[in-house]
Amino acid sequence: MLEASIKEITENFESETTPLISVLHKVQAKLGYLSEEVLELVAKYLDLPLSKVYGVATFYTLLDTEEKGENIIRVCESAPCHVKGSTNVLTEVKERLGIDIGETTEDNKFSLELTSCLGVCGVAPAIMINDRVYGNLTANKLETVLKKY
Amino acid sequence: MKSLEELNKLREEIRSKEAEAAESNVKITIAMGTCGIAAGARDVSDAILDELEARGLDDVTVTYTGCIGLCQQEPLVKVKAAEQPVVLYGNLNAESARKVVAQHIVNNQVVSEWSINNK
Amino acid sequence: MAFYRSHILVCTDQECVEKGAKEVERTLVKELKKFNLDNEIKVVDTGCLGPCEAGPLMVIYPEGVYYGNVQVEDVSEIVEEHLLKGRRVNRLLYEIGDDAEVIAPYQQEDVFPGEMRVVLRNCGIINPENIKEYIAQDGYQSLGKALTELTQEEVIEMVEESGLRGRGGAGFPTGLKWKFTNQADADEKYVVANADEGEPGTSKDRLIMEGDPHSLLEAMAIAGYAVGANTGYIYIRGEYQLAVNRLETAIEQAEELGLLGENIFDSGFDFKIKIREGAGAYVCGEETALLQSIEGERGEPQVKPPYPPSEGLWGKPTLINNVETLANIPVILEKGAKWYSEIGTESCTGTKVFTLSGDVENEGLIEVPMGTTLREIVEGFGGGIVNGREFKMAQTGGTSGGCIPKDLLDTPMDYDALAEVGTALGSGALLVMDDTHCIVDIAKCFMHFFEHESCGKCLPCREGNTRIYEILDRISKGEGVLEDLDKLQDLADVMSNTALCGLGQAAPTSIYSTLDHFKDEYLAHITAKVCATDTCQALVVDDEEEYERSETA
Amino acid sequence: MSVIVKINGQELEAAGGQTILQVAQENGIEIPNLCYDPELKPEGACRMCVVEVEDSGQLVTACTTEVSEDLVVNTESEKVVRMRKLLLELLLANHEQECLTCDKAGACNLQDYAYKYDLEDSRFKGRMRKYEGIVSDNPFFIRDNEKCILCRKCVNICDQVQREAAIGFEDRGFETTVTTAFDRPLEEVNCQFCGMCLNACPTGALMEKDAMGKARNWELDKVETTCPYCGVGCQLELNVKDNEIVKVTTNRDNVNRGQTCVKGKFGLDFVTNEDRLTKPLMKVDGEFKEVSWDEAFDTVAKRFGKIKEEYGGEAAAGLSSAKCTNEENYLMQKFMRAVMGTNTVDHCARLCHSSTVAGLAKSFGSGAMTNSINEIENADTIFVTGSNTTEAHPVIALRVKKAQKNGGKLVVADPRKIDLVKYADLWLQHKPGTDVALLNGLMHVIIRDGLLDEEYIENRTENFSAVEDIVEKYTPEYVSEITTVPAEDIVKAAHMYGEAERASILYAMGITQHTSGTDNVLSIACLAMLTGNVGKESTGVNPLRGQNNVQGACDLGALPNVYPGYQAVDDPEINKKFEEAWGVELSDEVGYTVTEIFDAIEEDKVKALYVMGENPVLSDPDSNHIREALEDAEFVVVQDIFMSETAEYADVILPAASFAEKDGTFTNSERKVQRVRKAIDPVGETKADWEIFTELANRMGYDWDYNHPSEITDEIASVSPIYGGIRYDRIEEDGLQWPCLDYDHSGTMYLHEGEFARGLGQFNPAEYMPPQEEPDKDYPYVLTTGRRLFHFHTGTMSRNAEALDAHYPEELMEMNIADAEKLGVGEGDKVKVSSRRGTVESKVTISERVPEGLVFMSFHFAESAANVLTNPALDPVAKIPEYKVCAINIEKVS
Repeated sequence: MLEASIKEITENFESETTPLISVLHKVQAKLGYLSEEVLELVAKYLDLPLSKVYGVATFYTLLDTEEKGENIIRVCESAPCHVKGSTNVLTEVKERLGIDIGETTEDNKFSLELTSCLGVCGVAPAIMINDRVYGNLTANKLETVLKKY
Repeated sequence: MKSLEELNKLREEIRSKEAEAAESNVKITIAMGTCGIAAGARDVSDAILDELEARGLDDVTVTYTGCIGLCQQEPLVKVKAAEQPVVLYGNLNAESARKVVAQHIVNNQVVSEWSINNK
Repeated sequence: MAFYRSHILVCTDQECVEKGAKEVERTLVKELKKFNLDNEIKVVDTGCLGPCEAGPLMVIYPEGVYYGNVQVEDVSEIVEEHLLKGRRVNRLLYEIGDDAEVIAPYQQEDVFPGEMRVVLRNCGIINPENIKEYIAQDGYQSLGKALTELTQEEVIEMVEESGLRGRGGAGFPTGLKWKFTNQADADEKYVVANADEGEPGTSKDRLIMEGDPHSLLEAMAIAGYAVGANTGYIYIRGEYQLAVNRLETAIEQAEELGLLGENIFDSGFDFKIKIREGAGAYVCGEETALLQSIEGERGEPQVKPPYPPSEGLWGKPTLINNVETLANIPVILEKGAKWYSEIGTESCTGTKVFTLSGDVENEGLIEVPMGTTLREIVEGFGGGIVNGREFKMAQTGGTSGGCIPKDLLDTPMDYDALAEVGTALGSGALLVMDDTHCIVDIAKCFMHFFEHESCGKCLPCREGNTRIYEILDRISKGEGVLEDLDKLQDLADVMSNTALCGLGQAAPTSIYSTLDHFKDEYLAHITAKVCATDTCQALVVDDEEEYERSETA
Repeated sequence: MSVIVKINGQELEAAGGQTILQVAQENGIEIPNLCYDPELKPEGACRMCVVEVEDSGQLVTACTTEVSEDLVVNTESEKVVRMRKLLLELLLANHEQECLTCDKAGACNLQDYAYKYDLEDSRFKGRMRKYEGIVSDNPFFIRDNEKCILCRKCVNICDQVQREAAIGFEDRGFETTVTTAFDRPLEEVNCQFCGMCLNACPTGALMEKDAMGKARNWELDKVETTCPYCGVGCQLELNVKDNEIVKVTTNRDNVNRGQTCVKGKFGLDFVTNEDRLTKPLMKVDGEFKEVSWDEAFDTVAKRFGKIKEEYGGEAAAGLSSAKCTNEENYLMQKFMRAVMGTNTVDHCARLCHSSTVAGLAKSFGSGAMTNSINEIENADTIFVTGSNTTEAHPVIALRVKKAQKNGGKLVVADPRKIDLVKYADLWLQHKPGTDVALLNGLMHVIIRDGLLDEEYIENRTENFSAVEDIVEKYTPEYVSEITTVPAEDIVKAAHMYGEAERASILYAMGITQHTSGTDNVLSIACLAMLTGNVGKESTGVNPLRGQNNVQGACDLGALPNVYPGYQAVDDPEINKKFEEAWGVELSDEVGYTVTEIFDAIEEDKVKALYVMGENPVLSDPDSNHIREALEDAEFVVVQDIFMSETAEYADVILPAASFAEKDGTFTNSERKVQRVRKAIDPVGETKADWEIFTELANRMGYDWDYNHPSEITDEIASVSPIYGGIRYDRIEEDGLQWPCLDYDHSGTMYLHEGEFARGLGQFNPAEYMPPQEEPDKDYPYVLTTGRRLFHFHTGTMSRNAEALDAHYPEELMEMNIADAEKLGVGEGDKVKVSSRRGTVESKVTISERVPEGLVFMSFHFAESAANVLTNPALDPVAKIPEYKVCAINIEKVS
């Protein structure tokens, strides 16, 4: 089943030259994270050395080689958000979820990570949950946002 | 597309349709850039659509646009009623958006509290 | 919020100045003040407006009315009649003829008269998911013109003459890049749009792609035609999902109408555009790293030369342009190189989009002519500092830029003027900070970013960022020693002098500028163990402690 | 185009396109660098090589900046020195200074540069990269990431040169780590253990496992010599301390350019293996007992003397050795010819490339590689057939991979999916033994589609019409029927080869070891001449020689029909020349070949056999027949470094010195004569083979007066024109490629330029003949044999090399999944394999490399001796046996 879905994804990219990163995006979206087994299959179907696939998967922050929670919260730590108080947002998130950066909540619902600028500095401080961005965060607003998940 | 003439023809068709619509319609434009959405533009959009439907306002066109640049005022909504100046509303939320529909569109009164350019 | 309802562009080109334009302008400013119009109407210096014989010359927007041979004594009439009462002063009117429309800059229909929107011309106006709205705004006209009326060389010539320089940060002349790529001999070439807008505090490219995706597509197709490429890639950061979706829709719609694809405008020219998403790596904004990433590799910068115009994607000549740079192209083709080159300053033509963030009243994006001063942006568009605090500094160009203190507020924002004061225009990020921020804390934030984003390939960047961060961290904890300042200088030197790519070379820019302008604050942390803004927690003393301290002293 | 640049005030002439670093190095200006390697794309990562451009004051990296006219740089300006110091400080901040206990101390670039720039410590110490101990997951080397300075050379070499990418990077920035994917053990990834990463590592992050703790670098003597394994002739540095080879390193300006394979790098400890023969042995009542050299010499001299007296010299036979030096081969054949009076001297070239010698001599006039190894990488099409290059000639495979990486096309024809297929643009999987048909098919298309070089054919060749006649019926469709290769692939391959500017053919045993071996070679020669691909640089016909000195053994006349230098024994003038040179009367009768010798023993025509460094029991086909013959022989002398399967049949065993214990020369596959140098004293009482022959000849009444191998080389030069200019003083630095006609001749990079050795090249096309033995009801499978990367020949050396044998201890017969399922055999199961000639047992590995119906075994393992099974049917011309095809049956052992 795993093999079949990876095969299908890679086959969709057959006309593309070197689509590794696009494939990894799709595979991760479908399977959650890029496990050893998954990357081995990607390497096989794209005919690439596993070390290269692994090197790429560990280079980019949006690609995960370890299992993450259902939702990934990424708190922007770039200067504009920092200036607008992202440190407090981070502390708030940590407290509410009871986890530190790089960790996952016990119920496997949230993982917490940092991110660089999300490009919504006008509504700083901002966080991204999965691929949704939330801005103008305050403690109250954070509560409302987290409730959605 | 085979020629510039063809493109020009298409452009004129679109423009005349737009002009036609502008004469009779009220047009609501909701800014839907990432910043707008991050600030709650989806909620605003849902509220507006809901309000329009509830009030049976079917000659109102709702359209979307990207970020206008006024990120801090997001969510932003532009209202253009026929023969009236364009009013830009900022810092809206679902509640205030419903108010804009009620006051501006139904009652033809600018809601100065939320208006950015027409205080 | 300070929106200007009108703009008055006064030509301050040599000929007009000789005829007294400066005096006219001064009078104008005075008159506006007199009628309390100075908050509503803005006076802007501009380059040559064309008809020099009619100088001194001015043009009032949004109407686009030209007044010629304006003398000091005419000014009050213009203000009273035109600006207060809305009546044109017919005796001074200068008929610009059929060209009038061509010369008028784009204007947002009613709300942002303070800006000059070229690349953001359609943002916030059209529905980005409907190609028809783009076409209604003259979209794809320039592509049509290029393909049916212009040779490749003519297109390149226009771009060269416009004076357009790369908006990604380096400011390299765009036309030259196009020329090099055009001249490279190869069976295949590529156009790549650099949409990996990773510079913290920048969202101009996002704005364009989300709000006006077709302007990018049109520009890429024009570029493809000019350099001889049939495939374009948009390399976009993975975080920009909305932009990806909008671009995908836009590509689909353009293909449907035959504005992309095969034999566009029956010219025999084929062009297709593909999207490649990044996956979270700031360094991929560096062009060779970006190409590596498209090729499915780790995003590590490569040694140059060879430069992409001769050897780029898969070894083929490749034109890489920033999204904002490209968004200028259709306008340049539409309105002409001359029109474009007269905006901004002589060496930095056109407009620039700034992402204004931080402690200003109005955060957001604005587009103004190059050379607009920092003060104008911060105080004018930004509406000044929030909560009535003091301006402390502004970082220009994003995290890799330097920090400008208060006494340099009047620096014009363009490539050259900013380089002179030790920072960069960069991507147009503009982060304003008030006096509640600690310089050490901010510098730490910058360096933390680079520590995380260094690709790790070259030694000075891989090791240097970490070491600088560690030293700053020590200083912020009161563990700094004077020698640390020498170390910071050494580390900054080794990185800026020897790092492989722009990321590593520019990473210590903020260290240089903060050491330059705020050395006292560093010293206070190191010698007196004081953080004046109470930001560095380890140095904050509560009252009891302070009491004890004074007792022992 | 050359330019003038100024470096440190010195005006230097440089070729355009050279980098500052290259120009500096050529002129003896040292510029520190940590990530530069001439075999790699400049990485520009370490930044150590920055130099200051004088007019701009800018720093540029010397490794990436090309020189231009009037460039003025300073490599040690104040600014440069300051930056280098800072860079080093950054490195040292992340590097425990454990130099006192580090094995790399004294050979560590980081240490050298710290010394040069007077740095004791770093001011930037802070967080350090920490790892969980040293990675020691294989028998060959260790990785200590805490000593890694991330210069990236190891990863780049694995990717760009070896092209396996067994290792790569994990994470980025400060956290970047060199590792395998998911930190898997190297044994479980595709690591070839070539050791090139170690050769490149500037610090102690990668080190030879076996050498750890054995020596400080300054205690080591580096002795440059030639590798004793395959025919590539890699130049190695034996690092010696206390008469032991501690490790092997390399230097650059030679055939292997610093590159190695696992055997040369990690497989030389057999030299000091405790099982070495150290004393002469004599069989007394069926048991070997140690005797003195004096007694051994006496016995051998007497017995050989007696046999010559009783039966005549023809009753003696000598098996010379492709493992021994040129000088020793010369003396062996001289001993048989001059002392014993027989031309019966042959060696294992008979079993590998005799068909090449026959076929190419007939076509071109010379039977060696036409081109040099390093020319391969500049070919624009390479046709590899019957050569599992990556395993049998690993360093040549690197050239093939590089050519392909540089944009050259690679066509592989092989029944097995060998590793090179991974890099190939086209793979022709033909049925074993159908090579002539395939080659004729290619020629058919080349003629049909007008891809031939008419001018070349007209001016430089003869007998072209024969080709037209023969290949006419070999249409792609017809050939497809015979070979099972799709017709369109045959057309494609013909076009790739035919349209190339510089097309090089590489082949080995897959072509030669057939009953049609000579025809195969002749057909290859036809193909090359048809397209004008002989006599130019980077093209040619290149038979890859299997053993380190098989070329030399042939050159020096260890063949029954020719004297040294391929001079026929039955040519009276030649005969007279040698009689004069050696001062004896010589036989003009061609002697027996290897395969004929054993038959002759059984027929009682040969009574005594002298075997030097050969192991026919394992290497010759139909082993049982060989064993019987050896038992029948009246007197057998075996001279070897280990007790071999053949030595067990000896009456006297003479313990020989290994390659590391003596001086001499080897001639590699590209005809290059290179030095072998004594690195350690002979183990035990062993003697160099040349010394043994000298002593024996003297004891048999001949006055041989050789005190050093160089004197033998001088004699060789005087009798063998192709070696006429080879002298030790000329090959100190680098070898010479024959023909090297006199002392002033600079050797020959590629053959047949302008004119073939025989004048006109001769087309000798052949008709396809099926292999002698084809599968049938009783023996339904086809067995083909060959080598494995980790072993060599009959394993005498490699199986006595500890790490090699630990890594690859037993035979794993390759079998297709379909056959395995049919037989109910799983991975690692044992099977009984039988042919009409015998039965052996072997473990099985299920592999995609072989198609259904074909199995593959190596012949390295006495426990699973493949040659018990192989067919001794001979090629009628070259007398080479058909190792590559025999019919077998397989049963699962329960």
